[in-house]
Amino acid sequence: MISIQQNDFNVGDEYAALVANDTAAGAVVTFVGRVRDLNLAREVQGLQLEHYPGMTEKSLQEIVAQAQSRWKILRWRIIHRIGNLYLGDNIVFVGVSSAHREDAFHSAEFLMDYLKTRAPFWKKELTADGSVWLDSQEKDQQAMQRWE
Amino acid sequence: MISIQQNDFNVGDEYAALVANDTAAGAVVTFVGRVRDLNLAREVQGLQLEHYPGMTEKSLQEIVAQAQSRWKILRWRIIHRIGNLYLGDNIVFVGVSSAHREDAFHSAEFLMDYLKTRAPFWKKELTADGSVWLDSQEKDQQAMQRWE
Amino acid sequence: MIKVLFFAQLREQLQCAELSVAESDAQTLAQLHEYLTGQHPLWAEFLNNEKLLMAVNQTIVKVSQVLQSGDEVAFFPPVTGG
Amino acid sequence: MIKVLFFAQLREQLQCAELSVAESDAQTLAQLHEYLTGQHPLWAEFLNNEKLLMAVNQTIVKVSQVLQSGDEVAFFPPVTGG
Repeated sequence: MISIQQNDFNVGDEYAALVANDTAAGAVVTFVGRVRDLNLAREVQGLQLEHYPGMTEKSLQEIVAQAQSRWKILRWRIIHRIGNLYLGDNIVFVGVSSAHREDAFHSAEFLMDYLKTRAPFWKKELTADGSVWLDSQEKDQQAMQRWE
Repeated sequence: MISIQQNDFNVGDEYAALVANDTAAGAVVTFVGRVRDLNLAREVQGLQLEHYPGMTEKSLQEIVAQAQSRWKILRWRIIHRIGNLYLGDNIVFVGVSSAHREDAFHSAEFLMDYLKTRAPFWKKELTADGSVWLDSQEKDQQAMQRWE
Repeated sequence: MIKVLFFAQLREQLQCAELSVAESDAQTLAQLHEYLTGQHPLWAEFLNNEKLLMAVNQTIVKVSQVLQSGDEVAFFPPVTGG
Repeated sequence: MIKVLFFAQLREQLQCAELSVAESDAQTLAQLHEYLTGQHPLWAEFLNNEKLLMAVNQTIVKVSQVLQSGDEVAFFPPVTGG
């Protein structure tokens, strides 16, 4: 399930949902992305997260379908927050359960690499010097291209 | 911190400890291994987990030191349960926080690959036909060798 | 009509989030682009950014994409979520 | 004395978890191995398993390892945790 929401999420609850009544799930990987204090040497105070409603969900569904064609995934969950977020706030949750750890690790990393380069979200950083739109990073493109 | 224990762990609590008061942690990866119902086509009912006390902790500390020399890790946590475990029970928790997702994903996967091949734990599977010691798997050796 | 959306930094640069264009003025994405920069000369600087992405009906496409009435077109900078 | 430990399937096969050997009987790990199979002919089948791992003072070592009094030696099958 994909959720785009302003509200925070709870990692313990999301983990519980990924494995509830599923004794086939031998491996569960979760990733959480958070607002951190230093980005490219700027002191970040917070983020404003904009997205393209509708296309966000559609692009994430396509990314999940790709992951499912490459790895054996039992359950998955993507949550991306939007709006104003502050230092230490959770931004994104990706969770995958699988029989085997390789499938869980690789599909979770794939989902994040693709989300970072294909899903229409944009971050505006709030720093002491004002706000500035984040530039996309070459290393994210490279991370994504590993899977091609 | 490394814990070898009979008791279960709580993924939400472990996540909270990995990020508490740390605004540098932009990325957190957790892995949970669980007792699953089918292993190599045998119907598993549970596991008995034996370990080599003392060496277990020592070997895991060495594995963590290796990971820290390869990736920028902020905080890490390893929990491995021992004793009798049943279908759907948690077995192992590995959690890593880092500024960047590559470091968090790769160090967590490395820790698991090494744990699977280097840490002195042994599983005895309980099936309807009796109990049987698990054989080590070639694919785990191969997974470990990727990092060398 | 074709619905045109702008997001993030581009929305702020153009000072416009959404507008409509008659399909006769925009039979392809390339024509729509030309029409917009013709109507709004100040936008050219921003719309000519090679890094901009374009989506039609919420799928990223190339500039040769043919448009039809009812399409939803979006222009936006490279994404930075996650 | 040298403390010798056996784990998991090997412990069950030998029906022994722990024993002590005088250091004079085991100056290297190879000698200890020879001593054990000499004393317990029924163990040879299991101790000659090429896949067995050996640790001295909780670090995996090769069979050429020199031993001294007080060492803790362990023999065990390939690990299967996680």
